[in-house]
Amino acid sequence: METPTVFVSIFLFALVLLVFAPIMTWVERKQSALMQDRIGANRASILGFKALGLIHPLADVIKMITKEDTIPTGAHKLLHLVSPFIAVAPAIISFAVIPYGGTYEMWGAHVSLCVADLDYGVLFIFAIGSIATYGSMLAGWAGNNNWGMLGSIRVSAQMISYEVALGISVVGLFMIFGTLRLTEMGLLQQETFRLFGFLEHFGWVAQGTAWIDWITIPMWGLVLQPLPFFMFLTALMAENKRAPFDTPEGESEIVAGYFIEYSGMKFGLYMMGEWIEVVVISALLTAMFLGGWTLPWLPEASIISYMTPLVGENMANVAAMVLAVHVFLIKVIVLIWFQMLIRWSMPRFRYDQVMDLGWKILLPLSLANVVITGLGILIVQEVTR
Amino acid sequence: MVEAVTENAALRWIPLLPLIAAAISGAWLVFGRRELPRVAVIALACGAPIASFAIAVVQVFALATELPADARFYVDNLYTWISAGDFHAELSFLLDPLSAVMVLVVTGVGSLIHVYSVGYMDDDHRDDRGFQRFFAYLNLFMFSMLMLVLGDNLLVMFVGWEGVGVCSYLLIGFWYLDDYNAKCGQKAFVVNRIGDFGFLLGIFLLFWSFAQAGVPTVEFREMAANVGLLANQTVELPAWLSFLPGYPNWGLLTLACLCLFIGAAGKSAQIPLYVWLPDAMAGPTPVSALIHAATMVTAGVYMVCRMSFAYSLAPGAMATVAWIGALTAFFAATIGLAQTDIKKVLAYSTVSQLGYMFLAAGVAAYSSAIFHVMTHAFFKALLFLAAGSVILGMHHEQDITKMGGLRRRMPVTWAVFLVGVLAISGVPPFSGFFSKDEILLSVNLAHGIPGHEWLWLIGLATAFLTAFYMFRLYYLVFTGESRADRHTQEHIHESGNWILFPLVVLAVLSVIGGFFGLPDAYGELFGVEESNSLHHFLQPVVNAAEHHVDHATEFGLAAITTVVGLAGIALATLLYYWRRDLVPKLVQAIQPLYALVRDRYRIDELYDAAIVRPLAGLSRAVLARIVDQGLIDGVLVNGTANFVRATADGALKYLQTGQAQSYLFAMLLGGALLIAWLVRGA
Amino acid sequence: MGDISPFHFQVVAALIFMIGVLGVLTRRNMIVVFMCIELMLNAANLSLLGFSREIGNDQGQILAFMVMVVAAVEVAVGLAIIISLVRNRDTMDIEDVSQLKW
Amino acid sequence: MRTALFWVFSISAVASALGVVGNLRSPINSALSLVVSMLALAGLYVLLEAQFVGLIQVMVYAGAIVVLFLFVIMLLNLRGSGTRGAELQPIMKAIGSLVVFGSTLWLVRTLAADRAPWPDVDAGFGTTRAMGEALYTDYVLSVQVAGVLLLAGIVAAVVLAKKKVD
Repeated sequence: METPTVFVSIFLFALVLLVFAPIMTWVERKQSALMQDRIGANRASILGFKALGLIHPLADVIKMITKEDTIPTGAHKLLHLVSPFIAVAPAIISFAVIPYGGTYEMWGAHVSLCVADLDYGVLFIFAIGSIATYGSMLAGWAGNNNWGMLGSIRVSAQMISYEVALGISVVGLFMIFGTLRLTEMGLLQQETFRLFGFLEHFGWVAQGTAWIDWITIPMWGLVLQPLPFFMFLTALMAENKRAPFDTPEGESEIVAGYFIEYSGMKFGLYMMGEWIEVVVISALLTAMFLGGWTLPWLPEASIISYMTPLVGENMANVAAMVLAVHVFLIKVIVLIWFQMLIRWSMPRFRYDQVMDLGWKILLPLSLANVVITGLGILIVQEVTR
Repeated sequence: MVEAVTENAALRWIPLLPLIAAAISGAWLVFGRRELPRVAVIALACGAPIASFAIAVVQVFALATELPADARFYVDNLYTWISAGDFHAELSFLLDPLSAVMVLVVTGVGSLIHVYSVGYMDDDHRDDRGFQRFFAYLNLFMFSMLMLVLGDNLLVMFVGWEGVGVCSYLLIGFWYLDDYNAKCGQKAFVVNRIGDFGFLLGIFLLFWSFAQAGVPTVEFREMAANVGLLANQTVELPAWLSFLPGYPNWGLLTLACLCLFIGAAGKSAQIPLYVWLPDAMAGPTPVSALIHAATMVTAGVYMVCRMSFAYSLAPGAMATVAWIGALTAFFAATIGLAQTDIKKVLAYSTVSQLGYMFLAAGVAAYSSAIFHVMTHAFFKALLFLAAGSVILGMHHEQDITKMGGLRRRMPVTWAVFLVGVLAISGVPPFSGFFSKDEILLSVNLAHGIPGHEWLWLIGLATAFLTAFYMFRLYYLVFTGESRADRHTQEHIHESGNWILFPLVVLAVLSVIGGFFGLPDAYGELFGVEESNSLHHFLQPVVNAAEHHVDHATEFGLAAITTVVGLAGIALATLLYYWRRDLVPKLVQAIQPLYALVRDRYRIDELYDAAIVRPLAGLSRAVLARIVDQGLIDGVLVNGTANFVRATADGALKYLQTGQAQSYLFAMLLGGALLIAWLVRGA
Repeated sequence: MGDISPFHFQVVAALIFMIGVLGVLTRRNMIVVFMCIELMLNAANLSLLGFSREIGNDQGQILAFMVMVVAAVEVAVGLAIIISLVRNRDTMDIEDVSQLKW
Repeated sequence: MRTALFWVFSISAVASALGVVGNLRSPINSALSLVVSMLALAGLYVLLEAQFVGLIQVMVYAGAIVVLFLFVIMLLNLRGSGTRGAELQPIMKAIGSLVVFGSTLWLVRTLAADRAPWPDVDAGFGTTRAMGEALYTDYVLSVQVAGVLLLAGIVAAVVLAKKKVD
């Protein structure tokens, strides 16, 4: 990929991400208000225009920036300063490997809608995500506060625990796709398989029966690995430390946990980190399980080849690109909404319940899934040989 | 020249089934809480040999009918057991006519004896779980015996050879709570070990010399094909053996065959290693029948026949085998005259009959030897089992002077015992007649053996003695008035069906068994060509001597044998049926000789005084005191420990400071020095 | 400074290894000693990977991977031992734990 | 580009390694130096075409092992361990290790002779696919042994840390 097109994709990516993050505060408020049967986020106004509360994010930012930045005595000043940045940075960096579109040729340039199309894409996200732990851990310790300290211990235990289940739960998917590269996964998920093809294979119906060719299913991760989708989602949400996995914050138990000593924009960074993380989770799940930027039953290549005679090759590619980004966004939004739904539906787990879920339920299930998937792959290979 | 062989994967199941059965019941004994249900034990223990027998019958039938007479070889190669350089020993099984006969005898007679044992051991409560233990051992024996018989090379055969030795030891001492039984088992084991040592030496010598000749192998067919390479090789004897005939150079094969024969003499109870077999009667009677009469003790004969390609090139060894066999036959028969324990009589008769077999093998009449192995297995198993039935009926009384008059109380046992006695005495047309007659005929014609006329005469005399003492046994047990005490008399009873069924089958076999090897001369009387089917079946695989005699000589010799046997019967009838009052007077007249014979010529005492005591004394005085306690315990074991303790306590312990970092420091310095030494040249 | 060669990596590995040695020998805090051991392991890994790259053979990478597995186990067990020590003896000083001597 | 990255990573790796050893105030600082060192080393690994190992380095060392260190330090609530004097071992050991230091550098110098620069490696070198294929074919026994070792480690850690002994 040539250097100019990298900037194109970085620009698009920044657009997506930076537009989403502030809006999340509004979405969160609106969603909770909806679920709690009240009217929310309707106070901030500019000259009387409330715009459905969309002005609130702006008000938030102004408030945070202008607030006093406190540093407690006895704090480790350097760590207290850098921790929020360590918390936010991994979330943003991990977006680099998530593709939100395919590769398009226009006016002689290849535009790939993925900033860094790495060979070990998912692994990269795991690695970067594991660094995010420090942001929270050090925050609690650096503040020289016992509540913060307890929060730090909880953070580290919880995040290490769920990293295990996080990695293993999707091994089955890797086994099926045979790649860790997210763009390849997207392309593979465009394909379809015939749901009743086995009838023909075993000779239970005649070869070339028409209705068997009609009933097809896209090879989405969600279809191939339904249970891991939910396990992966659970583990990611636990990594993100939002309700119902917010024991490290636990307002009612340890006041505010690891960021107890933060105020102003540093506190804001933690909030922003969480919201960006929500977007990252949704994007990652979309890319791995929901077919990424592609439409089911409608491969991108056929769209381009259909439109080329109508508008020319360059414009066809542009159209496909725009379509891809929108498809991706819609899927991400649905998943964000789903996460909000969970966040406002469930009460906070007790600490031991969090650990039990990670070690005693998710981990054994993931391991079982690896074995079962392996058996399934062997059976399919054996049958289709 | 190695013949074409046919692969046959069914063979492995013949030995494996008994092994599986033994493993299951053995594992259950070790890990289970209580005995398996009787039904399960019986099904497992009897089912395995019967199934093996069925497989064997099918495979032997296929062998005989589907393959040409000169290429009857089924081989089942499991895996390569040992691979070292050019040398390969496969774990493989061979079914050829020779092993086919043996397999059928072992599995067939073995199955019958398993069935019999169900009845015999049923009320045995001498120790906890004895029933299952007994059958586990018995199945293990079957497995080992089948390994021995089916083994395709000397090493596999040796595994079976040692395995049957172990099982024999375990079963002789089966009622180990009685000290006497345990000692008998040990005696059998030790005497067998002496023979096995010779056998091992023979294997090593053969392997070494074949390797020298460029064919490193222990496999029978390869050895047979290449034995010509060794025919003229000699070994030089050391000076202290100068008294031996043929000094200073012996044929290599003669030496090897003699070593192998030491093993055969141990396993098959020949002079001078026969002493264990009579004591082996301490085991349960089915064991005596199966192991110490029908199968295991014939392993030596089988081995000599199997190695016949080597023996045929070693005339000295052949003569030794023949003479040892003949002497053993006669010697054991004389001991049998004066024994009063029913099983001891049968045991000496077994030793005597085994002598016959070696006599036959020694004159290169291998098929006759195997024929006698087969018929002997039938009638001797029958006799032992019938004796077991008697013993059960008499409440474990084995002394024949306390029996008598059992004919009416145990009619079936009586009938089958009489069949057995007639068969062993060589009365036509019972099976023993044909096999014994064939052996004596071969001996008479074996002009290559020095003194073969004497051998024939000894054989004839043995036949006379055999007929005499067997009928003595028969009359004392079954006729006349009962000499048992009142209580025992009231409880004498015929045995149950589990016992009687095998007896009847074996009786039938003892009657008709001879017709498998009906000599051609007899067959022609009835217009049957090549009626000696066993001989023709075996001929391609054993290097048997072919002899052609006119029918007059053959019938004449048979007549002499028959007359001699009948004379023995007549004498026994006179002394033990009509005029029993003569016996004490006769004994009185030859009292010293009688006592010597009754005490088995005091051979055991001689061995005890000449070998066992000096050896034990030496071990106790020198090996135990000086070598073991002084040298090994004192200097090596305790000395090392004391030295280490002294140095450690005196100096080395101060190096252990408990500071992990000082250890690490030492380690690093050592590593640095090591690196410095490694790169010193650079 | 010129272009770098695989040899440069070995020098870095040696330096880090020796820093680890220095720490293991001079520090008293058990956890810090433990960290220095990790440094040494990583230096060894770097060396392995350097040689692996130099001769174009991936065996060194496999070995480095296995070292990491072992290191993970070692840390888990070692830290458990340290926790147990601190709970029972209330000390982190490696010199206080010297009962295993004559 | 590679040269520059090498100097950045190696200098930060060595410097932060010195930080691990030289920071006498608090074990937390040592642990943080260790993280930096590990990340820099991961960078060096990637420069050596060992992308997979580099990522695993980040995940295992930076993401798990050092977190575990921090977790234990926080759990035991250690805030420094006293004066400078109490931390340092006797000078003898320092001198000894400097001797080893010198000898190692000498070894490095010795090995430096006849070094080929950068050989070409095929595109698959060090990728996840290459590593996976090697691990699950030629080295599958090692993988299984590693699995058993991990299990044993888990059990040991749980048992050791679970309760007071004595």
